[in-house]
Amino acid sequence: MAESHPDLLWSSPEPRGSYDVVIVGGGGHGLFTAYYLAANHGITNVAVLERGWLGGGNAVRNTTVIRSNYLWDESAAIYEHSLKLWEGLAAELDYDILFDQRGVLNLAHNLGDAREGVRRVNANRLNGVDAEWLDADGVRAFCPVVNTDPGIRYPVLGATLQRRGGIARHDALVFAVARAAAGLGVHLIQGCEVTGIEVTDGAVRAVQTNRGRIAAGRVGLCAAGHSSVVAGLAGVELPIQSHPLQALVSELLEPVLGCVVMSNAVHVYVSQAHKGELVMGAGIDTYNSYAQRGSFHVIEHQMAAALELFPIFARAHVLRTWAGIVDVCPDASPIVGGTPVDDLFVNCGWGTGGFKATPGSGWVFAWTLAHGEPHELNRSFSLERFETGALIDEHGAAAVAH
Amino acid sequence: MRRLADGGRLDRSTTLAVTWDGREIEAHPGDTLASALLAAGITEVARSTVHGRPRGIVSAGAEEPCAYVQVDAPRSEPLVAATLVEAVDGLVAAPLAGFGRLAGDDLERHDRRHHHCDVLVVGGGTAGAAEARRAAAAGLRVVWAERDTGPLPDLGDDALCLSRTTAVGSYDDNLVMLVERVSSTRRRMWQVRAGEVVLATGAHERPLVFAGNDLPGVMLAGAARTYLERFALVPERAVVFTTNDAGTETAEALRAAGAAVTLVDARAGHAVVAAEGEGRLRSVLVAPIATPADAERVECELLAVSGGFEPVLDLHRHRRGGVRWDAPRACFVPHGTVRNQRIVGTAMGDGLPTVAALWLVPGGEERHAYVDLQRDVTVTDLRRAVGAGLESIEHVKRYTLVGTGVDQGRTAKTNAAAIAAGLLGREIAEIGTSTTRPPVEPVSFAVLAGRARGPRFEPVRTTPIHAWHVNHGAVFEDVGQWKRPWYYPQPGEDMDAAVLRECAAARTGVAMMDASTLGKIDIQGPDSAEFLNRLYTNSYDTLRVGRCRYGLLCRADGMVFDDGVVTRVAEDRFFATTTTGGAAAVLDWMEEWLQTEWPELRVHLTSVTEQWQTVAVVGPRSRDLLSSAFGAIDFSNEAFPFMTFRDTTFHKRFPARVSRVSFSGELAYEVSVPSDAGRLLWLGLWKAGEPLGVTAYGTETMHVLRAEKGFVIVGQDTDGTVTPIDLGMDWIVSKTKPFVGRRSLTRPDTARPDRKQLVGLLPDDPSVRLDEGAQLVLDPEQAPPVTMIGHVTSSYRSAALGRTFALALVRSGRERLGEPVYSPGADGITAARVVEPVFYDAEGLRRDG
Amino acid sequence: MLLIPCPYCGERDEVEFRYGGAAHVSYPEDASAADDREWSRYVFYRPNPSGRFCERWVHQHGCRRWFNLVRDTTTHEIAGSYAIGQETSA
Amino acid sequence: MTVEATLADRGHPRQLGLRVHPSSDAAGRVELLLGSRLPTEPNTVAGGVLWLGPDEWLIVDRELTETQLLGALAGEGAAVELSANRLALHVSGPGARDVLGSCCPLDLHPRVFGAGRCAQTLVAGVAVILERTGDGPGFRLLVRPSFAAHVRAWLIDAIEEPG
Repeated sequence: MAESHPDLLWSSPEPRGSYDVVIVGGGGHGLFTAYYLAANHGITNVAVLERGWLGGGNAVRNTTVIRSNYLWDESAAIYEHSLKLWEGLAAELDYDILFDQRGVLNLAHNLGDAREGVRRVNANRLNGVDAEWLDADGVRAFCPVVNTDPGIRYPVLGATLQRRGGIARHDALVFAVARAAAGLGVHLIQGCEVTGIEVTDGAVRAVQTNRGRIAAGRVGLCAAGHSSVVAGLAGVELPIQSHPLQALVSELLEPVLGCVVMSNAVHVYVSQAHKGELVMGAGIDTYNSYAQRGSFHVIEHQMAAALELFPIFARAHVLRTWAGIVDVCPDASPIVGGTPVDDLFVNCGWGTGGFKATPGSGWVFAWTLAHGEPHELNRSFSLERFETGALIDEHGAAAVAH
Repeated sequence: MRRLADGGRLDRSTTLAVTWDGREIEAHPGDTLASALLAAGITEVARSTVHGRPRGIVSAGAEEPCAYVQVDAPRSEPLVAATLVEAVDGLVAAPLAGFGRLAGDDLERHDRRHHHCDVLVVGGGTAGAAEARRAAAAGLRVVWAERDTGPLPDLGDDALCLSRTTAVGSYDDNLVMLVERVSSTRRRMWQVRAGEVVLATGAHERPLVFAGNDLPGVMLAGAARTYLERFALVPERAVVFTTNDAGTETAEALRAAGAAVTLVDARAGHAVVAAEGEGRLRSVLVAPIATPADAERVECELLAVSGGFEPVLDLHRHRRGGVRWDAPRACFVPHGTVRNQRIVGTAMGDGLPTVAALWLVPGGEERHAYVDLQRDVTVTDLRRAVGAGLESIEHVKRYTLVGTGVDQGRTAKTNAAAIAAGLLGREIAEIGTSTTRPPVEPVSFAVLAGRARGPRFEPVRTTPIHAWHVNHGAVFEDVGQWKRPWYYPQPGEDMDAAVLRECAAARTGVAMMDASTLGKIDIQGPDSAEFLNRLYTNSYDTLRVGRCRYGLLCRADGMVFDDGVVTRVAEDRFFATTTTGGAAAVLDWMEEWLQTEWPELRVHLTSVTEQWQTVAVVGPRSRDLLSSAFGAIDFSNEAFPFMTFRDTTFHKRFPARVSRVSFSGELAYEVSVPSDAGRLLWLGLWKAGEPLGVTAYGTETMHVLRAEKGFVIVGQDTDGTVTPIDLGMDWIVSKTKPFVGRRSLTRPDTARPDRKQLVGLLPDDPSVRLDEGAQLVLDPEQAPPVTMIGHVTSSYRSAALGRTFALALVRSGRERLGEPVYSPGADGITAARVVEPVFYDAEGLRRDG
Repeated sequence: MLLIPCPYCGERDEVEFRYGGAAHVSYPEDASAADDREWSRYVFYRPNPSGRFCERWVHQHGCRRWFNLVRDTTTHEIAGSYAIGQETSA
Repeated sequence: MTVEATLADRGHPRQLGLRVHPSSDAAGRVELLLGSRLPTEPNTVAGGVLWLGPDEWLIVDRELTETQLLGALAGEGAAVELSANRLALHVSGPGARDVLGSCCPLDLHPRVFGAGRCAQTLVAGVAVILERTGDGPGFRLLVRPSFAAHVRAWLIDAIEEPG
């Protein structure tokens, strides 16, 4: 499959002693932030510091569900902004990222789910986000392999459908945005662990790394599951908890599932990737962890639930299971903005649903780093909201907000 | 290859009917599908996924990179290694091109078994056998698992010895998953919690990379030997290409069995530069490694290759066990330990031969030199990846897909790392190897789901009165795990008609509902009132014995989380009800506060949800019904006022409690008896009500009745973002005592006057029912994004009002009373007017009947 | 799946327990006196270390007792458990 | 061939919940009333009294009432009538351990869970009180009534497992 990738991706420069902006974390959020700093704001003296390898965390461990049908206005705006970016990304980055708008179904299994689904569809439409409500017959017509037998334990009463939602190829996205950023002069520095953050007179001055001190005009933290640890280096506390989130993949199969199907009530979200494998996510493990692994019973329950909805999958095999570390916020919404330390900004808390947001997240975070204050789209996603109480609580909308 | 007249571990007295690609081939018990195919002279068994090249059988085991087939009978399975499929009568299989086919649900029985032991030994070889015997002899509880088919010796009552069993995953604290092939169609998954895990998983061989190395007929040397010794299969002419003594031994064994063998030993400076043939191997080019152009052609049908051996360390890797590069044996061996796990024998690297370090034979065409046969990754692909600037093996893996196939790149990874290291000018030890993940071998979804299918998937909770509901035509609603009667349509009625009838009965006559699913908590101890004071928004020290009080619970963030009625049974004893869905969460929440924050409080909590069954009796004639059922009680308003209770007996022997509470605004009672009498109670009340025309009602009617009175349903009119103040329930929020969540109500955002507030809505057209979930706007003509001011939480047709109505959360709602709002929907705009959320009997006159 | 040492019942499978997050986070003595910042710390902020972590669990489907556990969040290795109200012992 | 075990429904045994500090005077008064000591070793049974927690017991099939217990406690601790709160299922026979092993993660080996042992655990994902019965390989499960059908379905299914 190497043929589908270009001949040159990026080079690996030695770090300079100083950058205008240093981004900590070379995942999707960090890479897009760097790319848009260069592409939209002309700030190219930028380094992305990655402890391991680019995109080695959640960027390539997620199930690539892309949608924007969030309930609250603030969420719908930022995720819809992201989805619009996705729609132009292959052309903008000149890379086949296999973005495929095959539609995302969110199933409703009880009257509460259905009420919530209708509420979300109505809100989405008024926010300019495409959304439809399907009854059980509509679900069957759109996705015939979903078991719509009314006699199953959690029968399908209906679903929300976002036709513009879909999937993409995650590692291609990492390659694409990293290449684009590097092409604009951004330094991608791998194997570079931030071990300290220098704060003087209430402002950030530099980061200490295993490859030496790097001075920075502004620092943006995009460390996902490690956000608490990295922010802690600057004495900044975050209302974040890190948990394992497991996923699994089957062997390559002839086409069987043509859209993305999600069910919060029974913790299933699944799609069939372009190559042909079923990609499925499980529920979050309850305990805090940085181990990138979860417990077997979560997978076991996941399989039983999946077969309730998709009996056709019974004979498929699980080839691999794995886990990412998700940074979960109390209101299941991200934190994108300033910190009590001047010139230190944070982009975290995307929890279980960050992949879809990466272009939008990078776009607003780049704006924020360039201007030193939040863009209109991320103004509400501030740390201050935990003090004022102005939370953006997407729990009610989706217990597992993938 | 041909089958020798005798030899091998086969039962030749029996011939099995095996169908391959529509053609009958011969097999014997002891054969695998792979050996049967080789015996039948079939070398091409699959097409490669990307390049569409013919592929054959490379191994005799789980490391197989090529021979993935579709099995259609006796149990349909996509993409399984032919080397792992036991030949059975009626086996039907076919070649694949990398994509499996799903053939419907799998209703075969796949069982699950939990097991505990002191020692789990994985691997039935010499080292594993020694470990298992030693542990059993020491009186320990042993589990011994071997993936091969031969039975394991009996080690006594406390030993579980499982053949045909693969350990597929190792998890924290030594929980190991074993999959036992109980029969050709059934699997049993053992979940073994072991004090110690001993890995005796051996090693597997690795091929070499050269042009044309994917041709059918190119096989691992050890596999060639297995096919000879176990399956009595021998080639006419073979070339053995090796870097080590094991390959030399294979050459000798093949020769002894009558094959013409050419040995190409890399240690002597020679190599196979290329394999040739159309569709299958016909010849190889042999040359000195230093001068690959000086090649000599050797005809052969089999090329047996040994590049070295790799300890099988998947289970160790699942637990983040480390590895290090061992240069003499050219493989990764264990490094460091995993708690309570040991590795023994060849899995440690013990006894593995030293090898000449060779991966890629120079001189051949790199685009035909396959590193990963499963994913069709060639040396050219690796070169492109490195050329693109990639330095991490993980990036190379994602760029090329090397090691991501069904086989998890078992035979490909070390070669890939070594070749990439060469291209990068670095050491293989620096490059490392990507980790393996569970499961070790693919496990089907059905096997993982086990018996948790269909009726056993998740509990269906019902009350003892359930059969009555079913017999009376109830339509059920899922509330958590409970099935609750939603409404009881009579012949010819739709839901609207049934609900209007049930509502009318409750408002004008008498109606009954099964309320048994409400959560119930017994609260005892001298500090009970203080405890409830700290949790509920209102006070309980002021509640007199014998009386009931409605209460709200908030989380620490000030948002409403549950509600119910609290009854003071005695000075130091209370009884609290919760919502059906919130029952477990509320008890857990109370225990958490009690045990972790206020251990000094002398309070004990007990769930009595299922001790008591409860029937709600509602309507102006409910007093008549209950007077007839419980003659000993004076039901007059004076003797039995609202929000009080009476204890009595039912059927003379069951304790019963009658509470005068109302969730409908009507005169109403709730009667509770021990659950073993619940059905009798329902039948008894029904009988008492029949002369009064009693009607059964479900949750929908209950919802309509409460909404007419403006009573909220937590979870429907709230969504975790709503405070008691937002609901207009200031009257229940104490200003004088602290309670959990109170501080949150004075945060800047929660104290804002323009929050969303609960209001009533009356659609302009009284026949139009707003959708629950409809969004509300002030300007229906605005272009998106439209400013939304709230949404409809509950919406019904009302028999009592003779029209539709709704409850909604609306920004600054209480300031908008009388104002119009609009709901733009798919079918047009619905106009409505904001009103007080109490639609019926605002004066509360009906409560006393 | 973790094997969790309940201080009362001994080692049991994780499925019998419910997680309670960081240990030693007390409800403010006088919540009404806390300013918005202090109150937000209590409601929303919890330690989230990489490494040794004192956390709470409840033996939900067993003896229903809450207790504290010392566990490493990078290895999942459990050092020990101790009663609510006690200082870290492990 | 199926597993050698039988499942029997035993209705609602008499059950009383008891909460009291084990070293308190009240505990002594309860023991006097019971005529036997409260088991203090976790997960054990003595005289029909099951240890459920460090200050919690379930008194099964004893001729006692909630009122009597409350009287003995005299305000220290708690007593709750729970006879209808759970019903009893018995699994017995040589294969009883295998049957439970299909859906219960607990170690039920006789050396670990022999006569006199009880535990609160999960069976088929449902909370139950499990008790080893008598000397033979048998178990009593106390299950909340609404979950009994589910647990029963799993146990019957396990009994029907072919060898």
